[in-house]
Amino acid sequence: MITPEQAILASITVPLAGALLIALARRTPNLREGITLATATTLLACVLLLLPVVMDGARPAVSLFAVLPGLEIGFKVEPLGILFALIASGLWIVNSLYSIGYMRGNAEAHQTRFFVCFALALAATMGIAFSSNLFTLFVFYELLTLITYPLVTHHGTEKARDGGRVYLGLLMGTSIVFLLPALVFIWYVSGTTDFTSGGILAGKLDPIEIMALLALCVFGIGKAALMPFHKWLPAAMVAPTPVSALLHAVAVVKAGVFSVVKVIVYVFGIDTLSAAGATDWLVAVAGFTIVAASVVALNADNLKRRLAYSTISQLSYVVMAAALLAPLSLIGAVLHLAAHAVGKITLFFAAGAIYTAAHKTEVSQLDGIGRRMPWTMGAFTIAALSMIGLPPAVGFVSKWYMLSGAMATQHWWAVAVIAVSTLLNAGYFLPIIYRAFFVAPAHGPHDHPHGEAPLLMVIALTATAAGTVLLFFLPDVPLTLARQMLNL
Amino acid sequence: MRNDLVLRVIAKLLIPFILLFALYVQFHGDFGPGGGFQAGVILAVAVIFYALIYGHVDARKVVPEPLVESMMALGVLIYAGVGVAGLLLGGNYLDYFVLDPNPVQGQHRGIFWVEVGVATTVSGVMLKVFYMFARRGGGDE
Amino acid sequence: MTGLEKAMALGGHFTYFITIFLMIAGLFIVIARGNLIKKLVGLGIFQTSVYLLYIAPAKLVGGTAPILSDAFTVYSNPLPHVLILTAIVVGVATLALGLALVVRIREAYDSIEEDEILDLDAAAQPGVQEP
Amino acid sequence: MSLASHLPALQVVIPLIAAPLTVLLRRRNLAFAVVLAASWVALAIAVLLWLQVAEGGTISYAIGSWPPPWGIEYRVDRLSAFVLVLVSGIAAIVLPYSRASIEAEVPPQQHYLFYTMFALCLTGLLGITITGDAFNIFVFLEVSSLSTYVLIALGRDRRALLASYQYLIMGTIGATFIVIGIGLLYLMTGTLNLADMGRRIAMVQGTRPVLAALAFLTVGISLKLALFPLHQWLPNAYTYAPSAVTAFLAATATKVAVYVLLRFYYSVFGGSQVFEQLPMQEMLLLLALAGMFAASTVAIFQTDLKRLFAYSSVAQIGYIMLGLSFDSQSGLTATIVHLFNHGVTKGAIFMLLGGVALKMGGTSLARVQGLGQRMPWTSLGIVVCGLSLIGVPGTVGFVSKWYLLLAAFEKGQWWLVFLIVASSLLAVAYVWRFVEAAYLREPRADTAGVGEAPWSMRLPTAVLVVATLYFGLNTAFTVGSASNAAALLMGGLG
Repeated sequence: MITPEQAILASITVPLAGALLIALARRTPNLREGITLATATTLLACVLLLLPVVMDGARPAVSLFAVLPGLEIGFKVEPLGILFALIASGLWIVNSLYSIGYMRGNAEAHQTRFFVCFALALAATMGIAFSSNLFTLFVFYELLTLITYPLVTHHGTEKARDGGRVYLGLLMGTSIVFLLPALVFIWYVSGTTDFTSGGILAGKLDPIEIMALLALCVFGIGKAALMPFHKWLPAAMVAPTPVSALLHAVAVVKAGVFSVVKVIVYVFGIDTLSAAGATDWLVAVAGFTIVAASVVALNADNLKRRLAYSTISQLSYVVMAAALLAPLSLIGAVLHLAAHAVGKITLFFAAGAIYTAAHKTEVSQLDGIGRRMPWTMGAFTIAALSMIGLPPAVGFVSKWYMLSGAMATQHWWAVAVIAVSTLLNAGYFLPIIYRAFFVAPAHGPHDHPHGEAPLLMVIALTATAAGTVLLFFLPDVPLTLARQMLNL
Repeated sequence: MRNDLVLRVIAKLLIPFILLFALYVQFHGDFGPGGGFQAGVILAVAVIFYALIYGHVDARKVVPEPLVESMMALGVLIYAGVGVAGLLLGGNYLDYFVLDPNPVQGQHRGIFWVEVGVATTVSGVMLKVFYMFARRGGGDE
Repeated sequence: MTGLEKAMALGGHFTYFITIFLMIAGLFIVIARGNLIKKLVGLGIFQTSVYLLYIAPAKLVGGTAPILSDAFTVYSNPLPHVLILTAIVVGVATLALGLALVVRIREAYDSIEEDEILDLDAAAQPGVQEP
Repeated sequence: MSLASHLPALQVVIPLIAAPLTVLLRRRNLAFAVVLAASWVALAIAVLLWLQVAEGGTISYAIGSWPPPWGIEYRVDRLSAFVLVLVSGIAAIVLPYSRASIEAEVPPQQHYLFYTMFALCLTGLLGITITGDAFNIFVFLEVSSLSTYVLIALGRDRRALLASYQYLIMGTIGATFIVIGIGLLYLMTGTLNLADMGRRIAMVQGTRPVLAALAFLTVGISLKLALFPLHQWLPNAYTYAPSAVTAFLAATATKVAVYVLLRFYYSVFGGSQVFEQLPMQEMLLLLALAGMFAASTVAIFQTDLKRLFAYSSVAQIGYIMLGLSFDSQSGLTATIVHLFNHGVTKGAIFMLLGGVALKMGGTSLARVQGLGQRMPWTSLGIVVCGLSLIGVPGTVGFVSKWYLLLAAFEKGQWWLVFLIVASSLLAVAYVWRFVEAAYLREPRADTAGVGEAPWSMRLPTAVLVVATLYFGLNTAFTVGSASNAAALLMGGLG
């Protein structure tokens, strides 16, 4: 039986080893894809092994080595981390199934590179999830940016190059210009960057400094896509759809908001922040991002672009909920991490399935597509409900908690934002569903008969849609973990 | 110039004396002005003088280029060798005192060989520089 | 201090003025001349000024070379002389190398004017060369 | 065994003896073997010296048994031991690499000359580092410089000649400035021994000749270390020299010049004096920043990779000088550790580019299109080193940047923190020009069938690339040595 510590290391090394094996098996695609799936399953097993341990209250930790005195690469599994790891590793399996179908269905080039980078990205994600201090998190955060760059620029076209520039420039730029100084400053002030319950900065800085430092951290974590540093997300849309799904639902954006929550809870400490009143502006900025991104989404005709702006908006829910600093809203933030992940991946899967089967990318082309692709659009509908925050999808639960938190702390601005954005969400998702099911297909020149996408893709998107509903009825695991994070 | 009898005769007369003077400067360096640098240059001058009068092709026959290059290297080696000898005899690098039971004699011995090294290298370098430039431009006469 | 005394004090420093003049003259030639050989000449003058800077303060009026003898009691400081001997050798080596380079540059470009050479390079590979 | 006590002399003497031996042997294989052996022995000696110093403190060795301050003293302390390891280590790695590289770039009859000059250059650089005598520094400086001029002139392109000539002029002016500075110090203190000078300077502190000496030394050494705007010689020299030479020079020559500056500032003038009597701090800060931004910006617009990374070197020297301008423990640690880290990274990059030049027939961005397909390992190596230049965690560049930022925070200069990180973004820009050319463009048809460089080049290069990563994760040696050395300098003579 392997110990929790070994399981932690295994969760980093299994995807690494997987990447190596995938590279070695490049000549036999079936073996290569088999390895991908096997790696993903093994990774999930490792994480599941850790889950009961953490639920029981243990916090297994591994310390590898110190880069500088007091600055070490170390891992420690805590509730939020295990939840993130669970989401990422669980969805990787589904995403792999989907990717295989997508890559083969569209006869993409450089498939080995694609799967290798995917596995490496998961390794980096696990590193972020389990990091025991801000430095380790920073290291893996940067690695994740670099590893996903080849995925974003996968097509190698001029457009991909431009998208890659924005992607890398914004993510790397913000992390170097804002997060790195913040990291050095935190270390300079407190002599450590360890994630500690209650934070490590208590009593060491005055309110203004805390506010400035928080701004550096939150804007430095560009992956959270807070405005005005959100442009990379739509730019990264040039990537193949499975990558978009990974970026937008699983690894990258979640790594962003996960890091923000971690920094707020474990570096600054909720009490320190609320004493300094340092997060009011963040609530405002996040609220603005929610509404503004939704408005942009409303006007986007390209389906992936609409989904991208929806992501930006949904991410800011998490940031805003965390910035409210109320226990209920923080539980909502944690839950929304999971809720948005399963929901958004379903939506992207659906978008990719439509592209693969019907070669359609614009919302205006989707008239009547629900009749030809009932499974796909059915899954799309469930996920869209989750995004809007309607039962029976998990989005309802997370929004409920966030709203309760906002009301409990009497942040009426936040309440208003949630209300307005719910309307906006409905405004940009429901027309798609309406077109798909209730508008008769227009027989344009580009139209050709088609059915569902390849079977693997349909299985994948159905599974995640089912997950959305399942989490609505059984939100126990994320809820328990969220409560543990807050020591409730 | 090769056919200028006066120059050729005088050169033949002078060159031995130049060489002798070089040796004088070399060995007198211990006690008075002089030493390896000057001696080396004078030594080279003798050959350069020969080359001026008889052409550098002939000079190269007397003092071939590989020899010149070896001299450059050899001188440095002699110098460094003296230092190493000091090491081997139990002193520090370039320690002359240990070169002889009598420290003053050791100093003499050390500086003598060092100057030999210097003279060798300097004359080698001078000739090398001269040959390098002489080979170009006018072509082989 | 009277004017005369000032003049005397300045006069006593005349070696420094020569040194500084040579230094600046040499440096000026290096910078202002485009001819590669003339640049080397300037460099030589510049280096020579340093020899003076070292030697002049070391020389005592009436002092002799530091050779042990009962007849003399006033010696010049030998150390700067030795140092400058080394510096001269270094200077000669630099000059020789510089001239050798100029010879080869002339063989390669058929010119020893810096601006002409830069033009030739720029013409050979447009866009690559820069100031 | 008494041999251990003679290591300081042997450190210089062994490469010195190797140089004339190569001339006598003339055969290029023999010459290669001799210099290779010498450089490896030199590395072993440097490591032994480092260990000795770490254990027993500063070592003083009297050449010719004349006790200092009368005789020439070789002095190994924590700083010089560290630099010795860097210089001899790079030499030991570049030499095996150079064989195949110069085979392609230098005419065969000049091969032994390459090894001779390489040995002499190594002698000079090690000598500068180890000697405790001011004038001796000048002599070794010229030994290394003169051999460097020759090495650069060995380049295939005729522009190498002009590059070498320009470097000769600039280098000689720099060296002459240094001699003037040393001369003025000698006139005022009556000694040439650095440690002795440091003690006696208190008596003439603040006098005009001493200040003039400080100015001359600063300008002279800045020329040698290519501090912006005195860097004009560097891009051409690095671009047109044979690849192995560029790799060696980029990793060592400017670094040793920085060492000399540190030596004079802290061991002779005493850090506080330098920074109090003249506005050195402001000046160095300004020049360092100007260098970081101007050179990085110029680098972005280069079309040739060698030239691009040469300008990057100028920018990185800005970082090194920035640390110095803080005049603090963390600042100096940053300077010294970046000396090492940048040496390793840039050495690796230019070695990789040497392989590229050999196989692809050039290093222009247009030519290296699709390098990721033609030479996947080489291009991965360049990316890794590029990330180190940016300062991505896990590479050595990050460690240096960490200490620079820390030093800026200690001074309470927030604006400086953001300038430092902003200049990293420029590095992202120029590194990504390579990445896009190598990975996102299709290779040229005329490079079809091109593969990786020969193993004799790849192995040494791999060592340096791995070192770039290794010392980014395990900093016990680099940061340990650097902070010790910084403490030594800050504490005066120690």
